[in-house]
Amino acid sequence: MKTPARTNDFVIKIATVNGTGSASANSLLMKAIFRMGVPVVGKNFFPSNIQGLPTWYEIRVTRDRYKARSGQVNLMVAMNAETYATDLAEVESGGYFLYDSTWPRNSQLARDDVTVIGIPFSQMCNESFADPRARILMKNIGYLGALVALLDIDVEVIHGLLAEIFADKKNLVEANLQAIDLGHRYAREHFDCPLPMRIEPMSATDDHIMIDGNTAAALGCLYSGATVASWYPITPSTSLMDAFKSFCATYRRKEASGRNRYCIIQSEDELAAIGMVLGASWNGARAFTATSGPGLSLMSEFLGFGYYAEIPAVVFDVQRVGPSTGMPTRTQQADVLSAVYASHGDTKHVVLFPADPEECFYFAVRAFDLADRLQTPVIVLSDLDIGMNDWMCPVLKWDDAYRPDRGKVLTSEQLGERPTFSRYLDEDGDGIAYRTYPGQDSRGAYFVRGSGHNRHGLYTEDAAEYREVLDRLLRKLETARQLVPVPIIEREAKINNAIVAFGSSDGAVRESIDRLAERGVPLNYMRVRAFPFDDAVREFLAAHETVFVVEQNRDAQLKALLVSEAEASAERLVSILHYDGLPIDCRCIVDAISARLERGIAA
Amino acid sequence: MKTPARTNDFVIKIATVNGTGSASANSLLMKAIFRMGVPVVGKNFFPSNIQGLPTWYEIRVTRDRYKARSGQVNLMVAMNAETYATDLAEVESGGYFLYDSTWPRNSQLARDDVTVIGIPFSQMCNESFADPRARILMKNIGYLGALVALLDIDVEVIHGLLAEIFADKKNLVEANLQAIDLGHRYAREHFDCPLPMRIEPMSATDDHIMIDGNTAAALGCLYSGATVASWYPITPSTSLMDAFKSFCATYRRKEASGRNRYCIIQSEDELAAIGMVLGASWNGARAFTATSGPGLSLMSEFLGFGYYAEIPAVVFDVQRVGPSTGMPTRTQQADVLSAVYASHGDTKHVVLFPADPEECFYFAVRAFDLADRLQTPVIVLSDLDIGMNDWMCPVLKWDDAYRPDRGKVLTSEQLGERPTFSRYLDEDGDGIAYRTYPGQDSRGAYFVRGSGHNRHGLYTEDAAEYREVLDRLLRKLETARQLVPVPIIEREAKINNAIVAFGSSDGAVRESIDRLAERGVPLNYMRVRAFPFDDAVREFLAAHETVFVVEQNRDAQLKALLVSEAEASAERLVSILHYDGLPIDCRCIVDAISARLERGIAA
Amino acid sequence: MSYMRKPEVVHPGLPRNALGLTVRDYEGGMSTLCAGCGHDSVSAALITAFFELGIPPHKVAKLSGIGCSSKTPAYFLKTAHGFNSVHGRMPAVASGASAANRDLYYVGVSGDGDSLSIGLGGFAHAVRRNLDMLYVIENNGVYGLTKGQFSASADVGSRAKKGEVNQQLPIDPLLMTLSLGATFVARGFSGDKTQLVPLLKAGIVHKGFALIDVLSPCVTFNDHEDSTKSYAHTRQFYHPTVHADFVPPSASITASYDAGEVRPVVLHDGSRILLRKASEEYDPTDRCKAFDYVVKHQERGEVVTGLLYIDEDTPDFHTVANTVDEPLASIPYEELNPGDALLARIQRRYR
Amino acid sequence: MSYMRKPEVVHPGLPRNALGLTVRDYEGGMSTLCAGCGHDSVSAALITAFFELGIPPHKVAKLSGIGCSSKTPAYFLKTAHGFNSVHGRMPAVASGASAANRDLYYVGVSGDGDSLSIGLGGFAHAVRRNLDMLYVIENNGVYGLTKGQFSASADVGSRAKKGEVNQQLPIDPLLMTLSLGATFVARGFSGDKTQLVPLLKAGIVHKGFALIDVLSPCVTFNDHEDSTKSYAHTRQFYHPTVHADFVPPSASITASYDAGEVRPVVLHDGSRILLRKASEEYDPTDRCKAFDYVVKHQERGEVVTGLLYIDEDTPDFHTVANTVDEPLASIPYEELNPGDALLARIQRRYR
Ligand SMILES: Cc1ncc(C[n+]2csc(CCOP(=O)(O)OP(=O)(O)O)c2C)c(N)n1
Ligand SMILES: Cc1ncc(C[n+]2csc(CCOP(=O)(O)OP(=O)(O)O)c2C)c(N)n1
Ligand code: SF4
Ligand code: SF4
Ligand SMILES: [Mg+2]
Ligand SMILES: [Mg+2]
Repeated sequence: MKTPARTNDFVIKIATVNGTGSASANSLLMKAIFRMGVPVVGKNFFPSNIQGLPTWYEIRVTRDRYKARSGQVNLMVAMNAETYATDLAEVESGGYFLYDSTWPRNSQLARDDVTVIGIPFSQMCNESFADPRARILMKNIGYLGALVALLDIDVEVIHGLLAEIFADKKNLVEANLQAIDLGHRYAREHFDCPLPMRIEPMSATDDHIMIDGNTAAALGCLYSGATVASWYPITPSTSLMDAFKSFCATYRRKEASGRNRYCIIQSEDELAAIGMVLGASWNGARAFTATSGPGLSLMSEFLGFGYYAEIPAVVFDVQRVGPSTGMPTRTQQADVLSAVYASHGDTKHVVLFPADPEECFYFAVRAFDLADRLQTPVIVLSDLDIGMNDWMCPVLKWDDAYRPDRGKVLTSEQLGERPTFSRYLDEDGDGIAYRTYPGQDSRGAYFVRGSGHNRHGLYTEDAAEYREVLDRLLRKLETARQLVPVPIIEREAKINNAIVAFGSSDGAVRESIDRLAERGVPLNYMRVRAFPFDDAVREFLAAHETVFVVEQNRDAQLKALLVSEAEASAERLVSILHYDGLPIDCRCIVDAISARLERGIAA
Repeated sequence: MKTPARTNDFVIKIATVNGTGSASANSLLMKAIFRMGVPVVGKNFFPSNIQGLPTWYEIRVTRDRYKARSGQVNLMVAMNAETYATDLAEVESGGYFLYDSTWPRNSQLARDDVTVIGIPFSQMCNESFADPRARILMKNIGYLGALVALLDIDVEVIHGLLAEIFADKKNLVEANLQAIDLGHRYAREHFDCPLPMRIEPMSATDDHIMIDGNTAAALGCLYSGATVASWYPITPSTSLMDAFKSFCATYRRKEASGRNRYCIIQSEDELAAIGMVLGASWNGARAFTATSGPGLSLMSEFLGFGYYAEIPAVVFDVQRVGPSTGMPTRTQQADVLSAVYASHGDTKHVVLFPADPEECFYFAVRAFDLADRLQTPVIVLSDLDIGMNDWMCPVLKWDDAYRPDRGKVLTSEQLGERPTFSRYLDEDGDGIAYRTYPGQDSRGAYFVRGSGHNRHGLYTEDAAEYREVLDRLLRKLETARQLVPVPIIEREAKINNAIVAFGSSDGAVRESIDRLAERGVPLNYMRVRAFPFDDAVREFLAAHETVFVVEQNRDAQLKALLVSEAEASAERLVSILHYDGLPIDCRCIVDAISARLERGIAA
Repeated sequence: MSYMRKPEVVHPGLPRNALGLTVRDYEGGMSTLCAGCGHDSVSAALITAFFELGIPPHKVAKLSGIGCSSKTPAYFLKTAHGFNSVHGRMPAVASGASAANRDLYYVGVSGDGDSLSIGLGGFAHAVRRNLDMLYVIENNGVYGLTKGQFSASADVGSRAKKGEVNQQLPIDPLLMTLSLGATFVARGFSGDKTQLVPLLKAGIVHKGFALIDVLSPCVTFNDHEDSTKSYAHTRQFYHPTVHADFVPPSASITASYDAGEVRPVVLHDGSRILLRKASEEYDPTDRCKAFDYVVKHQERGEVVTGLLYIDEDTPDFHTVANTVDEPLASIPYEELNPGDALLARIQRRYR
Repeated sequence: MSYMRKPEVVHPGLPRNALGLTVRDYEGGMSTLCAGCGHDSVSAALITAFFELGIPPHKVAKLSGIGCSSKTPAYFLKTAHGFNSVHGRMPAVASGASAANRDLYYVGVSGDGDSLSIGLGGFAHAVRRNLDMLYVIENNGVYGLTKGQFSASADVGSRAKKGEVNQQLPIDPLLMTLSLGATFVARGFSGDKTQLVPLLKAGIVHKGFALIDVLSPCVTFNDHEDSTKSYAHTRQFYHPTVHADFVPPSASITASYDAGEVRPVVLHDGSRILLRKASEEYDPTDRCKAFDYVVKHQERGEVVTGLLYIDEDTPDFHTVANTVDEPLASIPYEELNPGDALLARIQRRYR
């Protein structure tokens, strides 16, 4: 059995039970590697309950800066006896299986091609700590200690991190250091440390942060000037509002009075949440909500109202696995069609597809500008993988010269200068009419309604008047097409085939393009970033022979949109679909494309 | 000015004010013509309020048995002074304008090419009736009387109808006869009766009825054995449930006890309505709801639940004009995408597209059979035009040998015979698993859930187990494809171009095919009747050079589905869209196709 | 309302309020409701109330759901912004609007269908939030706009126009909101403007959620014999309990009342409500007594009206939310932007 | 539950009920809730109640919404059919299910989030319908499953685990349902099985909507100091008002009570509830008194428990709907088909 040397290029997976405090040990481990300058990818697989079920954390160490899962596990830290069997099976040949040897291991748990490392974590912790809760918690720090030794992690970095985390609780630093030392010592004493699979300092993480997409989106909302938010808790979007709340509490409180320059409402349900956002936006505030699939379904009546009555709104849909309640703690990209077509009738929404936390930040700001400019709801389709996992991203930048684009809003003064005001009249030919805020001027008063209205905002059932407004809305969508983020295209003229993807599939797609290039299969790449589709999307699709459309859903939802809304020809689009709830990795893409192209050549 | 003789081929339009009782006069008029054996098409254009606004009723007399509006008006019965100007403008050259000459007419209300007929209806009624309400009501009967004379309608038929309608209120017959006589006499005394535009008895309506689609659908529900219904009132679906209620009260009451063999719940909202339907269906009853666009949006979360938990449900969506509240008393076909994709996640529904009341009846029954067989919600997409207008249809037939297809339901006995029962296991390879009803047998017990579940119905977050169920649902959709109503195809091999349409556009399309054939433009025709699309749909689309897709919506929703779900090539599909809220007539189709083909030839 | 510069012709003799406006300035568009509909009388009462309070129309935001009742904001204060939302969701829109701008007067008009069926949850939560708004339910026991189905406020034994007799328990908005801790609970009748106008004024000025359930007969679908929501039945069984006279801050009390008969309540802006009670022992600040009173009269078939409960102490939505006095929508971006430097600082924790 | 033919090993000494079943036959799957969660105790009490009542498990239908509480139907009566619906919509599903089959016992389990926020409207309307079901709210003042946000039942002044203090008025399901005319209103505590089991039995047998609000602490997110929904706080301020002993139809009353202390209520099937009141003047058949009692104790920070209100006279959903005795779902098609001949006859009116 030969273990290949895999410095800075391997995957650690930690299997524990939820509610036992392993999360902090795992993020400590990941941060330590990150601070050593080595790029990492972290994925948390947790159950939809609160305590007592199996949970896993995966850390990919990737000197090549890949952004996705590799699809392999090289070192399994198996702390949950219940899942030993499947955990062992998952380890790549030549890998390691670290487990708690306090209790005898089932003899069947063995593989010739995997090195099993036993360390009696529970026993050591029970001997060293008196408090029962501490015994459980410190076991996690114990395996961290062992990994520090086995992987050659810089102990100083760990110490530094502990000091920061427990800045307020110095006594905890002590206990943690002790637990680290237990694992560390045992490993050094019993095994050859470090393993061939180890960390070597790099400087590839300068100017980068580790942040999750929900936090980044919340920061975007803060910087965009949003003051009103309303939401009903739902996994995996809850942490977005939690983060916004905590940012606001710190950075949006008027110092003199201690009073809030924001208002966050935990509403009674999602129907109310979007209603509040529309009410606040109508009244001139930047307002948003965050939800996930079921919430989006419940919002659909109001989203159609927002579209037709032309009221801005920003909605973050952090997608989870559907249909229905589905798997709330697993990831998917399956709300594309419901977001674009949310609501009955001829309704089409502007939708943005961020690919990572960095884009969550910038797209949040962009979403508010677009919503205000276009006077319509804008849906930002993130997902659990982006929203709840920590991603390595370039440091976020802000330009203090930024001013919100509030769109076409008439002031009292401007109203005074014009002979008439018609709320839904296309004065500029771009499909966008002028609006007014309540409370400013009687001359700007109008009655917003979701029922048939004419260009003046007056009730109508007249066929031509009704149609005029509906046609203008189409023109507005044309304008939207020119304002939304353009696709990211990586293209060489001589390459005939391409991949199209969106959102969190980006990392896996880029990695698979590298892998396929190595095999002599060159591919161009386009990442779609918004609906409605820019002309560049059309052009790219038309220019390629075969386009592989990679999506994390079953029904090829982006492909459906590309053929129906970007007139792509269906025959040239080949779907690669991944929808089991785990973040996509490059293997399924590489395999599918290889298979297809081989078949193509054979045929 | 020459008035062409238009026996049995012209359009009468009656302009009144709503809440004045004109509806019964208008339907009396239409029925009289129908009973004279002459085919008619009736369309009611009414406002979304209760009293005091303009309303119109249009009757097309069509010896050629067309089913749509002609797009012309030949005789305007103008009883609403407020709309005189537009009403007069609408009359076709050579037509007639009948108005109430009690008050002097604005001199501008004149056209050289239209014959104006004044009859002092109000004055005559005021002189003849004492009761103020009767004066208003009888004015309507008065114009009916005038039309009887002008159009040569058989007075006996009118008498017969009155006798039937007022069977219980004999005294009203008298008053009505008197009013008829007033109008009749005045017309005969002052004008040349009949006009060149007149009714001549035919025998083209034998074995036909005049019925609206909502009533027909309600009859279908009655005959399908539905026992539970729940709904929240919304125009234009309300009359469906009203009709079901009244049929049940008469035909579903146990005679001995006076107790009901049905349960209709007016629920608190649409979310509850669909929830009740799912609860009742789960419990083994045939259950349904009826709604319109906004209700469908509100039902979307639960529809996804029904799809994923695999519970039958029948939903009638009687479409009105969207987006949002839109125009509740106008017609459109714009809920196609929201119906097919209702709910977040990878959800796709079985949807039926009836074209007229006759199909509403048969499709209602079919919908219950499909829902039970496929264990999934089935949405029947009707519209206001079909649902609320009286259409001439062949008499509905029932086969007493019919037995509901309740699908794969295991009895207690069957459960006893098998070693195991797994709720979501594909035993037969058709994607449909076996279900059990509550209350029967403990061995059939399982816990329905919208959260991740495996083939046994047990909770899971396992990637492979989750996927297994999702993949089976796709197989089930394949099975559905083979069970849903096939398209109606009228096709000659040598014709290269075709029209595709669905639902209430049928009549206008057929008429335009005749018109275009006359102009030397032959077209094949396919009417799609269900989603998912049958192979015949694919084949038809592939076989034609240019396919005109006629829809009553702005966003070409059927076309979007055809390209994304039937792999039709977008370049060969040309949309013809009509979406102003009035039922489509053949003119816009003929014009669009002529223009296009001329351009095609020119290019 | 789009506007055109067209000088409106105002009768010179029309009285003017403190702002110099006439009642014309508070009117709305032409009603499209049925002649005689109760809702039109409520619109008229609202016009009077706003006119007499001297509130600038553009400082009012009108909101509604869907129904005949919900159409009415088009028929008063045409120079105020309005928001005709979707069915049953007006309370949510009002909450968001209020969050964005606490400076406006919010008046929501709803129906018994809109508030007690599809909108019940949202309505209850607006009460719980003690949102500072006047919330009027134009209660006719039916869904007028969809042609007369029973609503959740239909009384047991009431007969529909088509003949059906209701057997389901009614939801009484007064009892329900009392159970939810509402701070202003009143009932009026569209046919009694003398009682209604001061109630509306008090509700507008009340700091917090002011519910006024207004019996507002539907002449077309629920005004026949055997309907308990008809004009005739309401007139007969209508039981004024607490009459509320509204006295603006500056005014002194001119009418003379017998001592003991009148109980003044001071509102947050210094206005007073003078409560004249029909019954000696009635206490409009005791929610249990109010509950008991409504139930007991209901059992006798009587409909109590007036300002049945008031509580000026419970903090309103913005007080609980601890928002600044300035409307959030008016804060300039410069004051909201935490700045580039801070962004860098915040991100240290993500290293 | 899929099943396999596997003979279950039953301890021979286990007591058997009238059906010959042991308590094992009423158990459910393994709970995945946190150790110590109040909800698990409620499941245990339900198991005991159904076992002791001797109801065949397959005659029970279990329903729920979404939340930790709503997961619990998986943890009792595994051989009964169950329906885990979407968030807040269980009352609708229960209504439809009951419409289809009036022969089953319906037990709905919900949470304070599920019933008092997103599901409030549906919950209220099920009460109004007097749907024949047992409706249990496992009330912990928080959204457990989404990690501890305040729910609408959080008391003013209660502190969240993260430190925030609630200032919004709580919705008390007892007060709300009393205001809606509920026919069975009770409160229990997951920590007091002696009180809870008879309440559950009475609720199961009651013909109509039986609400039992069960205080059921969330050990993970709401069991700390300064939480008013913790075990400790509930134990301290918990105020048993009316204890309900449940006596099945056949049994005779064996315990001896002081005269005047006990008030029997006969349920529709002949069972009796013997109400033992803590306070002499308390009258559990007077809804205004019940309302007053709950409010007054609440003001003192006390949580009254027991069967606070019962009304066996108001007709239930099926009585009002006038449905046949036979479950609608069991009527053979032959009896439902009006037949070809009739169809022809019906259509005459469309000629
Ligand atoms: C989601 C939705 N469901 C149903 C309707 C149809 N609808 C319009 S108004 C109304 C009821 C109105 O009743 P109420 O609020 O009492 O108003 P009223 O007309 O009696 O004044 C209904 C059910 C709708 N517009 N939207
Ligand atoms: C439509 C929808 N919105 C939000 C959620 C997320 N969610 C799941 S459970 C829950 C709250 C549960 O609270 P409660 O009913 O009190 O149950 P507990 O967990 O406290 O027992 C929420 C908000 C959801 N599943 N569906
Ligand atoms: S239908 Fe009734 S509620 Fe509607 S406008 Fe007419 S009278 Fe008023
Ligand atoms: S989180 Fe709370 S409610 Fe949920 S299982 Fe744990 S203790 Fe129970
Ligand atoms: Mg009403
Ligand atoms: Mg809870």
